[in-house]
Amino acid sequence: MGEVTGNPGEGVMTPVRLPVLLPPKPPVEQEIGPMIRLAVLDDLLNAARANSLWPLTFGLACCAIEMMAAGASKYDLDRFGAGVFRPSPRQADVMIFAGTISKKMVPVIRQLWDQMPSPKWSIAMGGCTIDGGPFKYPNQYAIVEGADKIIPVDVYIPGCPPRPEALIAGILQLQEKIKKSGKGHQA
Amino acid sequence: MLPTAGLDLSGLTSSSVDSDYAVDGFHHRHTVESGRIVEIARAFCDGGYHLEMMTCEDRRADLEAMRLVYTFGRFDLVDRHLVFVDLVPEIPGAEAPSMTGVFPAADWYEREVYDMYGVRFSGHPDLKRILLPDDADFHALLKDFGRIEDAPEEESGERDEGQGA
Amino acid sequence: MNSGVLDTLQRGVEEETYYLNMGPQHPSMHGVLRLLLHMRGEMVLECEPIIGYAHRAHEKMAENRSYIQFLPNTSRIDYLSGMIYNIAFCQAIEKMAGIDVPERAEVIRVIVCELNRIQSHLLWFGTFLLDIGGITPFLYCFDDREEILGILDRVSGSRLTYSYGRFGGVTADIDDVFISQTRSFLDRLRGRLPMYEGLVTKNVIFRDRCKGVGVITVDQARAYGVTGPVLRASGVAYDVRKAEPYGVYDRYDFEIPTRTSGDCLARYEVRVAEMEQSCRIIEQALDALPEGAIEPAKMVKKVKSAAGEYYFAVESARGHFGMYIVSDGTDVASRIKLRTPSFSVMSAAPDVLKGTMIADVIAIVGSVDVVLPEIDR
Amino acid sequence: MPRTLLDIFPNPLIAVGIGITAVMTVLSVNTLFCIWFERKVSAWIQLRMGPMEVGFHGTMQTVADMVKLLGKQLVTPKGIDKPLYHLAPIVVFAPVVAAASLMPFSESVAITNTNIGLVLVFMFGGFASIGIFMGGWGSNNKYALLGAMRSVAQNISYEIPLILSSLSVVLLVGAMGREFAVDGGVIQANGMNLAHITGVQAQRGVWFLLLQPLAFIIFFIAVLAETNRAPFDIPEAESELIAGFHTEYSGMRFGLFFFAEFSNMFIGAMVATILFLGGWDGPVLPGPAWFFLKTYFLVFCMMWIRWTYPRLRFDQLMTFAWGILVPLSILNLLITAFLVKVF
Repeated sequence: MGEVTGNPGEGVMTPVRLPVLLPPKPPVEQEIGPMIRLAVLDDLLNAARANSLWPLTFGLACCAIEMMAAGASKYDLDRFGAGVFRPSPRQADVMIFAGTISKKMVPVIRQLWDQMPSPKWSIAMGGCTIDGGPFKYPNQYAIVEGADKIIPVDVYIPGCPPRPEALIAGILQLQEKIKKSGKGHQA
Repeated sequence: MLPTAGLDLSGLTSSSVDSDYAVDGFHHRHTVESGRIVEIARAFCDGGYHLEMMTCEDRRADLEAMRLVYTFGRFDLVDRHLVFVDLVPEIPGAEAPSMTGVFPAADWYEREVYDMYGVRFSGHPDLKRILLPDDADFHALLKDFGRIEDAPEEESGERDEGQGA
Repeated sequence: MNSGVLDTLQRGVEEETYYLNMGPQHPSMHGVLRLLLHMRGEMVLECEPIIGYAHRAHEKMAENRSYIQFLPNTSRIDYLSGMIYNIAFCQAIEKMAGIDVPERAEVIRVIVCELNRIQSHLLWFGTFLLDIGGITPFLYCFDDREEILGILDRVSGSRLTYSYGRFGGVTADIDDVFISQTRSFLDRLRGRLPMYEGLVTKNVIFRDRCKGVGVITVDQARAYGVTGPVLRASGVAYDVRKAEPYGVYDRYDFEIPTRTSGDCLARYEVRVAEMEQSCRIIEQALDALPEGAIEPAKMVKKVKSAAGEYYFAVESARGHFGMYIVSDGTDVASRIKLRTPSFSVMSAAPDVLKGTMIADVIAIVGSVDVVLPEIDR
Repeated sequence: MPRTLLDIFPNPLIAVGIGITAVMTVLSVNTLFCIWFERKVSAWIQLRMGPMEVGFHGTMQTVADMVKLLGKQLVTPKGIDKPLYHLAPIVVFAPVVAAASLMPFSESVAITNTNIGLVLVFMFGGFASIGIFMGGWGSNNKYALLGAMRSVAQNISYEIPLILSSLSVVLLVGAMGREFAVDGGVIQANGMNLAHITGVQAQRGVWFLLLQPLAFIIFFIAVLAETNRAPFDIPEAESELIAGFHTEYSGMRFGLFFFAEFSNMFIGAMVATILFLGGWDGPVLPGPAWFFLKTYFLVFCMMWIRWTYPRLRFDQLMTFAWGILVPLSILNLLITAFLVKVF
């Protein structure tokens, strides 16, 4: 087996753009007086959820290849507990939109999203799922310009396609978001 | 002229010319009447050719026709025939006989042409949309559909606000 | 040996049939392919592929954008051989508009295209094994593949969707580091191929799953216009690189690997042999790398061509990829038709999948190596 | 011979309580460990690192997974067969606990010790396929149904070589170990008694692996198939049937299936250890340590196989069982019987 001289990625200035973290949704004000919060249990549950994000095996286009690369040896999503790709939506926690969403695909995606049990999250990976990306042009008839037009999205990862590092950064951002969820009440 | 072993197109085409392969990639160009599509397909099939590609052009603006384009090629030697079939445009699309009986490959190509241009192929076993959703009410590649000039003004700034935070 | 069991399954006393919908979200449907299977027990009676879930209107965009604006689209049609598609579009435009390409650029194009082909075959190797249940080879292949992506990333700035070609050349020159990385990658791959041989090719279960499964005959291939490794596995030595040499492919000495059985195993063997042939081409190209410019002196900003129809074909990792371009003399194409190899292969699916078992369906779809956005465009 | 909890505690309720608690604890900890271990083993085989971030080298990863599964919504799909759908995880899971309580893991103390231990283990093992079938049938999902059908066909087919190959061990026990001294008295060695099987091997100083290598191989393959492990994982073949029989199960119901799968694997390895590897027999280290070492070695082998081989096709799997394993195990049994009679 030959050794590779020189690091293949060396000298490339491809910055990994950090995903945009949306602020947690404002809590619904409830008029039920003082509430005893099981803070420790909540934190434990949140930590467990954050560290065990099973993505749905669901590739749409180019980004799916980078999603696979993120799960493979060099990047290894499994390190963060997010490497268990479940093919059945019933067992998945996070839906990663990896690729262009065509209009024909919309009902399928809605159904898959509805089949996933709560609590569930979604990551919009790549330009197409943010606003149509390279396929956005006036009078585009085939694609949906943005995953958030179909279902709520938690983390956006720009790129075409985003590098695996960016996907990992996106998952870490989602973990942060999950760990902070529910904290709104305490303020 | 390159060898066209076993290919006999005599009497089937309206016009046949040799083409310069080095310039445009075709060896022969033919124009065929729409009624002869199946016969010419049979001739190419018997001659050992396969249907390399099939598509359509919306030439209503300059030729006043929907032009079907077939290319036939061979695996064993380089000999590419370009066949034009000009159809009388109707609204929508046009009407043409199907080639599926000779080349099964035409099945999906014809469905695609129907999907994108609205050309109906008589004799096709299952002519329905292939790429667009079944309930689509347009034929996407017609020149008068989806022109950039007709696009509504884009809603501006709405998304940028959301991401500014 | 299994015919007895198969017969029993087939005969079955008054068994009921049912429809099974596979995809668009299914782990082995390579993206968003959907197969509607009419089944009896485990047997497939009829199969109807339903496509279009990845339709992205490439051809409409081509009519709305100038040639150079369409260039970034090309590598997204088939994202696994994006480099080949990207360069092919450049070559088609060059042929159409009569643009000369410096020799060094031509050779660089061959090198990056062949690297891209190896990358695509490696990914296919992994996912095919994944489809028939072997998970580990998938990760080994991705490990090798990362090396190529690193090399191409360094020269083109992208891992997957390259815009490396320009009308008349390429965007960036290659340097000594690129050459040494490529050479060491070739050594590494040659060292790894025997390992795959032992892990996969000689594996009894693998051979049992592939041998005699999903046979595509030469007649079927011709009827459906099937090309690429699938056709070569059926015994026809048709490769656009040899039949209609484009670029500088006529300079290099390589073989077209063929098999005659046309089954999954033959397709597997053909692709593995092709990786070795691509290595040979890259080595020859690296050995005889000419010096000089990589772009024409004057950058082509506006494509000028005579009105008319043009056709240009290349051999992508999946087969004959043709572009039919209708020019009206302006900078925007009147029509670009993309003749993609996976479309033809997939249109043969109903014929091939009939009468197989559900596990074979997965193996066959995996072995023909389709890329869905390429089918749907 | 090991004493049972019933011998130690005069009140049977206390004995049963302790027994169930112990088994559940061991099985839970074992499942958590095995899943982590499997992910690590697969990662090592695949040039990866596996879980790293949750706890030291990801040791808390499976705990996080389980807690998360506990906190997930339990989706009940439309159109299911309610009793079957809800009962299935329990039916899959309960026999595992029962089977685990039969294992004689030490020469001194065991939870139970019956003279029909081997029969009971196979019986409880057979329950699993009923549970899987209930789950697949009740889910109102074609993939689940296909998985269930495959599972039943596979389990029934592979139970035959499984039992036939272990019968040759039973014959040997009857032939080799005439009697044991227990609490001053003397009892006849019983080939169906798991403790006696181990005892004979320890007494004679020879593991049945050496006397019955063919039976061991057949038994091990059949165990792989019985526990739905690759290359026989066709009931839940991920690339074909989404997730097979548990496609429609979410949250902890799915967790129970997972739990049962790994426990089944563990029990299969334990039975193989008892039958062929001498159970607790071994120098220096205490008996239970040897017992679990051997068991985990077999578990590791199962994982190794899973991450190396592709999956068989359904008809090949059946042909392999009926065409190769069954005749071989019958032949092996006949030869053993002949030799036992002669010598």
